[in-house]
Amino acid sequence: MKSAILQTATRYLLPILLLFSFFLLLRGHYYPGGGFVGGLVAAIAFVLHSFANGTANTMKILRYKPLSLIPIGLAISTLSVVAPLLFGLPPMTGLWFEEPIPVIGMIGSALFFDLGVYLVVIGVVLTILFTIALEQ
Amino acid sequence: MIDIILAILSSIGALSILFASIGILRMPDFYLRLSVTVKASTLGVGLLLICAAIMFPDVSVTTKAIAIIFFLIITAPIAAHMIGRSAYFTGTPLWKDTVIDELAGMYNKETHELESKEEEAENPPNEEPNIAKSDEETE
Amino acid sequence: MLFTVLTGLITSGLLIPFGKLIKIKWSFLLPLIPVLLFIFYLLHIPTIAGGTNLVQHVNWVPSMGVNLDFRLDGLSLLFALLITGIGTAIFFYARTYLKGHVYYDRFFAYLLLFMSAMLGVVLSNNILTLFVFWELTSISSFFLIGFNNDSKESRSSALTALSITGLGGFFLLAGLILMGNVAGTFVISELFSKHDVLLAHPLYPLIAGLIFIGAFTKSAQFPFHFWLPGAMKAPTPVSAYLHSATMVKAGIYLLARFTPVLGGNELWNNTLMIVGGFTMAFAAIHALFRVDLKGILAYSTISALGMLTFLLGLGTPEAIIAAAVFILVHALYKANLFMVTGIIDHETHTRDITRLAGLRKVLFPVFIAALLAALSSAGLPSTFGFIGKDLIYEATLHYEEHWALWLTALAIITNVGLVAAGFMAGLKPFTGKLPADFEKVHLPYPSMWIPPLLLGILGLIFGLFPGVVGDLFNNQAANAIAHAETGMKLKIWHGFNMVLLLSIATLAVGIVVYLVNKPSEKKLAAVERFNRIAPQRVFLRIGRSIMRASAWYTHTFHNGYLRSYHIKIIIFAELLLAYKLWISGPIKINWEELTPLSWYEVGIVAILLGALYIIVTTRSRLTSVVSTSVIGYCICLMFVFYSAPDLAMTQFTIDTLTTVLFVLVLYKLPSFINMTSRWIVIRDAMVALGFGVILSLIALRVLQEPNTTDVSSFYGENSYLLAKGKNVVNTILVDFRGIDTMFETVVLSIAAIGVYSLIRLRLKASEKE
Amino acid sequence: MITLETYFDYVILPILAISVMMVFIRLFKGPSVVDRVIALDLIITTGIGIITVYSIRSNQAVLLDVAIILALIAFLGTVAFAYYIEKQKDD
Amino acid sequence: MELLLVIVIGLLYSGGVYLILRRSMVKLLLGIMLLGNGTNILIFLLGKITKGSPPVINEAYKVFQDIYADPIPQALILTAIVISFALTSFAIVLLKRVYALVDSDDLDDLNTPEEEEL
Amino acid sequence: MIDNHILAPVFVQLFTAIAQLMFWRKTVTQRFLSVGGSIIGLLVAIRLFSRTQSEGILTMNAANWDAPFGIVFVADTLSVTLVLLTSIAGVAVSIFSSVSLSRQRMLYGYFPIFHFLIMGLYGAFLTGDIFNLYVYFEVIIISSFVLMTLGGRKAQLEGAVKYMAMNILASMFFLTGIGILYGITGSLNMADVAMKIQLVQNKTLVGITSCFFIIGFGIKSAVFPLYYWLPSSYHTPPSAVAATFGGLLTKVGIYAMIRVLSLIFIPDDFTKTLLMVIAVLTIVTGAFGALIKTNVRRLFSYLIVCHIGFMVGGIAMFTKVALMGTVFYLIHDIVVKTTMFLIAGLIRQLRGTLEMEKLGGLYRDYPKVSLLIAVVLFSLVGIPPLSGFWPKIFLFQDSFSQQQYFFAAALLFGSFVTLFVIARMWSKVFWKNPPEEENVEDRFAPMQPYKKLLMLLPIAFLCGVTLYIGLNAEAIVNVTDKISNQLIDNSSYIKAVLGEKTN
Amino acid sequence: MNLLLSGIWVALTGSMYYTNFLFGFMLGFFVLWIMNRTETDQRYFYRVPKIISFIFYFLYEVFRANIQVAFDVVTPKYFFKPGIVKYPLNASTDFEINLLTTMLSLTPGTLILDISEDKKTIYIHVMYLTDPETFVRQTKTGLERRLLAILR
Ligand code: NA
Ligand code: NA
Repeated sequence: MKSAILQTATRYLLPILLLFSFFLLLRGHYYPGGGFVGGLVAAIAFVLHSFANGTANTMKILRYKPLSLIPIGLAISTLSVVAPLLFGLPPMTGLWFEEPIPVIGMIGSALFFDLGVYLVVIGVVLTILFTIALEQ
Repeated sequence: MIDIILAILSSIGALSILFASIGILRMPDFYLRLSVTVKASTLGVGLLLICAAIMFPDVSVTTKAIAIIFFLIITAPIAAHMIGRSAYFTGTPLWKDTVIDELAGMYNKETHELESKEEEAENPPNEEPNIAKSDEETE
Repeated sequence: MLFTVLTGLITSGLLIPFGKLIKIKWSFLLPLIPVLLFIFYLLHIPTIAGGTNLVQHVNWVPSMGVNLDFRLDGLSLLFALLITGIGTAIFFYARTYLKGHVYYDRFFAYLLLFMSAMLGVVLSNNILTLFVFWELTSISSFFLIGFNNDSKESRSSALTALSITGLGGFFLLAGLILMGNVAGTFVISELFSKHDVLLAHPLYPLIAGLIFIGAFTKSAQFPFHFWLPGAMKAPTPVSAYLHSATMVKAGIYLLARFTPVLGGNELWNNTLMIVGGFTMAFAAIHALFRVDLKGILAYSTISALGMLTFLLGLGTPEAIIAAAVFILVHALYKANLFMVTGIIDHETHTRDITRLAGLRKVLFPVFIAALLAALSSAGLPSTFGFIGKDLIYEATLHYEEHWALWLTALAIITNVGLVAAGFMAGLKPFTGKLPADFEKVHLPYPSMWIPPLLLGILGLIFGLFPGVVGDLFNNQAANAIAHAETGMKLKIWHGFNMVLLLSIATLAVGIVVYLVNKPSEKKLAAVERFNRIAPQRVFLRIGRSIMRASAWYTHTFHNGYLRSYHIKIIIFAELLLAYKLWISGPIKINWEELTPLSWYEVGIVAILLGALYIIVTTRSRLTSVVSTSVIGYCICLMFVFYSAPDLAMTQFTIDTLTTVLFVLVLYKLPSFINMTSRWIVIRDAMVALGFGVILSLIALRVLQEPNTTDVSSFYGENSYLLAKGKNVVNTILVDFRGIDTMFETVVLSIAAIGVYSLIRLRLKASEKE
Repeated sequence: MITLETYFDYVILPILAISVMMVFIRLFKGPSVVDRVIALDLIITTGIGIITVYSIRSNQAVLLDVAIILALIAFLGTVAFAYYIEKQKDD
Repeated sequence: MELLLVIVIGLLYSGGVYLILRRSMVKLLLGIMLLGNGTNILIFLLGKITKGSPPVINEAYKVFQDIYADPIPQALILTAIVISFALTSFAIVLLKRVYALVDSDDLDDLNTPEEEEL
Repeated sequence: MIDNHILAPVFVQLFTAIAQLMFWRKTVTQRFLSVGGSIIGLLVAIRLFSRTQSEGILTMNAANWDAPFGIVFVADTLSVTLVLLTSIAGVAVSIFSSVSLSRQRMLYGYFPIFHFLIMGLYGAFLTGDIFNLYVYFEVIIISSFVLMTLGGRKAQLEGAVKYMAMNILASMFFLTGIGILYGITGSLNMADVAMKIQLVQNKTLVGITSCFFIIGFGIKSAVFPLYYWLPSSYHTPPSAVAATFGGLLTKVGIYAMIRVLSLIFIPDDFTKTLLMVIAVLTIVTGAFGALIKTNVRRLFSYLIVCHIGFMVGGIAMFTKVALMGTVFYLIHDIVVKTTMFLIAGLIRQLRGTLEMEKLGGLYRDYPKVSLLIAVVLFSLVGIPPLSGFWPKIFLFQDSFSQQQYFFAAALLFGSFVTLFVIARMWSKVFWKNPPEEENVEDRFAPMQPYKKLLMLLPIAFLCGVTLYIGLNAEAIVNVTDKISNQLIDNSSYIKAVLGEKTN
Repeated sequence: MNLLLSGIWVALTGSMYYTNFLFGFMLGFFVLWIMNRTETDQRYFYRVPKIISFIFYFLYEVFRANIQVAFDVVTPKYFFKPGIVKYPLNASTDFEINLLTTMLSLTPGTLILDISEDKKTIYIHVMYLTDPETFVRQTKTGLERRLLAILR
């Protein structure tokens, strides 16, 4: 089943949702949001795309299997967790750049951590849903 | 002054949502309910959001409110279309006083594809079960 | 002394994996171990006879008071010599007996293991170390009884023996620990001084009882005796060694060892007397009906063990000396008879005494050995057995007046049985006419018949020079049991007295019984009819009922229905929590502290509950999914009302995704059908409501507690200043409690991989498991 | 004098609450799943309204972020339902 | 309002328990989800709900100026929600697989492991 | 002592798992990574163990926030001992899996999940924060779900449904308990909670809260009447998986129970009685079940239940000696139960079945392997001087001094039934000749020698460990003594976490 | 489209700094890069203002629709004569069709049920239907023409 209307709409909605998910990710430290919700929204964007265009097509856009996002995300967040050990600090300690960066604000290990979470969440949700969808 | 404008806007908004809810309760068939709710709720929520935009002096709130309205306008018809067509496809009955159903028999049962010309349709109209279907669970 | 124990253990440990490497021709080295150990202990005789005890202490688990404490006194030495001496004989004997057997190496490994364990038991000066070795004897016995593991009887006998001795073992452990607790030490030599403390303690009966069970099971006392005849499924050297001469005497050793600690008390003495007395008479009579040589020997062994228990129960110096002597006497002749039986079995392939006759013609040296044993067992004057018997009557006769007669009568019955049984085993196969099919029977290697002959001759020598024997070890053994100077000299001749008369009478009656009694399968069958009430059957029946009960119990509780598990868990929780709530008293609600109610909240809650109602009652799957979403969205709104935007966002997105998932997966399933009866529905509803009510009440209770918020206010104050975040929830998630989040993503990842593999992976039939 | 706050509290929010409850009656009644789905959709839309009003009322613009999320992804649920109601018919 | 939440908690737990006592696998799943929701609201309620501001520090300030909701229960529930999602999605798929194998939604039919030799 | 490297074992496993995920579908690489990671984990665990032995309780404030504001990790002797044992079991199972498991399962993520599971266990043992503990519990259960269902056939999946449902129920109780605990104390740091809970006026509320934890952990540790998931599922997964489960999972429940009871809810008389009743009934339940089961792994499953009762009984008495018994038993049980399920896997490899009636002849065909197995079996039974013997002494001792004669009787009964069923199993599986009509499918004989070795090596290794525990009991007793002291007097733990503030 | 996305980004973040816009632009570019691997239609770039004005036109229409429906809903008698009408499209691009359908769905009494595979026909559920042909004609000359005029 395909709907031309949905397909067309998805073309605008996919980038909007992705944008929104970045937005949620980046501002999480200051406002409601964060890696989790961001990741979920990004995943939902792709899920929507798969509803409109078929999972196979969405997989083509993604190019890589969503499963491969999981180790990448985990590695990013784990590295940001253990990085402080190099400075003799306990794991998870927030490390911050001295100067704030425009737009994003302060960049610290927390952001990388959140980025890892974001990627993991996308990978997880898409893996789950696409695996099921492709089986049908 | 602003207060009065806000009161009016919010009242209209709230009322249209109320009408939408009455509509969804009262309308005799699914398609009419759908038809009513999409419009009324979008308007109602939109008005309430405009209230919010006015209330908060912040630019960010205004832009947020506009964004929400924008998203609602994009998504509500799509949702309605999706659920409406699947309702039709699964044989959700039309109201008894429905004047005409030009969609009847236009679906290709095999592929779920919708034909635009009547002669290409595979199912003759007399086999169309949609209307006859009783008002029951379509699980 | 430690090395004597370890030698065997280590050799055995090496033999099991590497036994196959040892060629048969090197196997003559194996008996050297018991020989050397025997010599080692022989060399200690003078020291011990002089009244000195050897003590050795090696730390093992000092913090538990369990150490490798060894102590060599008269009793230990007696047993150590028995173990190593008879061990020597058995090792030589078994080498030939089992020649060519595939598990030759393993057999000796087990035998060595056993020997060391047994040495450990008798040498240990620590009750827990003693127990360690005690259990090792059970285990090695298990392996030896089941040595012919192809045979079903062997296996089941091994299992029975292990069950009974194992059960006794655990009782013993409990008893030993309790005794240690009460006395405050696990060291046996220190326990002697706690005698009064222990006897005065209210738990004394429990201690004694537990230790009794341990000893009685091991020493095959009624009603635990039945494993021993079964144990005769073991190869004959094993029967000779473990089940007559040594292991079964471990129980006797234990009783003897603890007599100075726990004895001297009516409970102790009477129990031993009653149990021992009954066992000895019961088994002696039983022995007369057996047709299997080993069966006869088994029952006569039980009888002898009963006798020993009985003597220990009498507790008089005479009785103790009698016991000390009888241990030696019995070991010598019984091991001998078993080895003879083994030879007969080996050569004629039968042990049926109704078939065996006239073997003296073909197995003459064996006959001599058997004869010596039979005479010793019969207690013919000038044999060592005579001295034993003598002492027994001495003991019973000198017991308290009004008991003496009864006890002596019991002893006579037993001895008559034993005389007859000894003759049946030792004479019957050799007398009479040699059946034709036994004519080709020939004498085995000398290594098989020399050991029994030696033992027989030893019995004769001991009988002739009892004083030497007595001075050398029995006296000290008796002293050790009595924990005092018993000061009795063994004599061959006490002059004409009551005792002698009784001995002769016993012998005469015994011979008569032997001549008259013609055991046959028929008679055996007649006796077997009483088996219905025999302990073995009773135990079996108890065992069966336990099995039935466990089957019922297990299937009742674990019946395969998830909902029944759930309801049990929930009801358990309800009972527990309801009780706790009940005792916590009434709940007061402080209305003023509650936040005010508003309409929209009521509305949202009403919808939530309505949706809940739909879920519970609907028969449409998709409807219930829709309603679940509604609940999620209502909760999302409540999070908004209570200032939790992050939660609301997450709840909403997750809820939407869950809905999508549900819809993706479940659309194919049929709708719910009403599968349970009305009553069950009502019951479940009650249980469910009860749980909800309890949770609500608990929540109310908790609400009354004043809250402490120093942690959350710390977050509020420092979120931005220290953690550079203004959204405190997010700051908690990525900083304060970031580790939680880290592993939460791991949970998500695992779930995703799980889903992926659950759907994708299909194993081929060949890859099952 | 009725302030805007009290007006919101005692007029607008109750109206919205009543609306949601009425929609819920439709959800309760059905009769078909599609009816329930659109009822759910309307509940969420109304929820956006409620959040908006509540954020005005409590002066918390932050809460509008939740409304954005609702507006953006609520229809995914409806799409999913629609998609599979149709597919279910197929099997 | 606390009382209302108390009732909600009670009924969510009740509903959850009732559903896990049913024979249907889907109901089991729904029951688990309800129990999860009930637990979340319980944590939320017992963490002392506040109708103040969200635990987000105002842009202009560095610390809170007025009453704010306790952020800890929120963080806990957030974690719990995500974990429940992981468990639920796995459970849903497991149910699907079991359904495909057993061809029944009836939990009482899941007795192969009690009977079959493995 | 602050030590920032407490979590090293956790991160070793985490990185191993991540690396394996990056080498998705490269099974050879994954195998090497798994064994390598496990061994590194073991080395790290040994280092941690020896550090705590020399320096006392170590703590680490994650994210550098002082307790109780951040999540604190605490390495006291109990924790590191369990970490060490988990590592030992982990190495064994890792090696065993690398040869025994089908390649298909490895292709679909067996190894990463296995390492996640071990990681979760490490985390659960090391964390000092109750909610963090919950998170690790979830890591553990979700990975156990996945491992149980990986490539599952019908029966495995059906068992997994029950396993899952009841474990999630346990989580629910646990989480509810955490919610209430936070409600009454306002803290999640266990040491801090321990301090604050003393200030709670309504003591019965504390009791109610403790019930949630007892029920939650009770389900996890499979005590009566909450044990049902275990015999429904433990016999279903592949043996390598079952070994991890059998050795470690229920023990986490016991660990958590010990931790929570020793720190937060110091047992009152009611709790003690409750636990004692549970313990006795658990022993009886497990023993009864074990008596009637004819499948090796079902038998083992019920034995797990039975022996959990031993440990719970020790907790119920809650004296130093009893806790020494429990902890010693815990140490013993982890090693032995892991080995037992590996043995079950080996038997299956040898004979293709685990039904005792269809088995037999193993002693004849594989005498040395059989005797190796015998050592483990007797250790399980508690034949002295093997590892299972020593803890029973403590338990008996204390049950007598506490006058818990029912428990002593149950202990005796449980021990006896264990002895009986194991001896019966030995007789049926090893001694008896296999039934004629069964065509034995020996998948072990055709294996390459190095694979055979790899399959036996873990069993021999664990057997060595249990022998070490048994013969060098003094060392273990010293450790358990230390642990018991720390448990009975929790001030050292609290002080290590909260610093001098507590005074 | 990229500008539109940048605009949305600015709207979302709510701060009008040029850096923010630039960042939004970059993000939007990135997002488009991700999805444009299958996307070729780039013509939207010039239509942003028109779209926004159209949105306001819609709001008016929606408002009108609501009054009508409200009236019908609150009065006990139903005045409508519903029916499903086949409507041949003049609009050809996806975007045109999409806008038209959105508009039709939000305006009084009409709801798009489905669109045919060849995108030449849409099926509309109409609430106040007197005669299908009249309706089609009115819509063709009214809404669709106006829309296409804006778009083309
Ligand atoms: Na759990
Ligand atoms: Na376990």
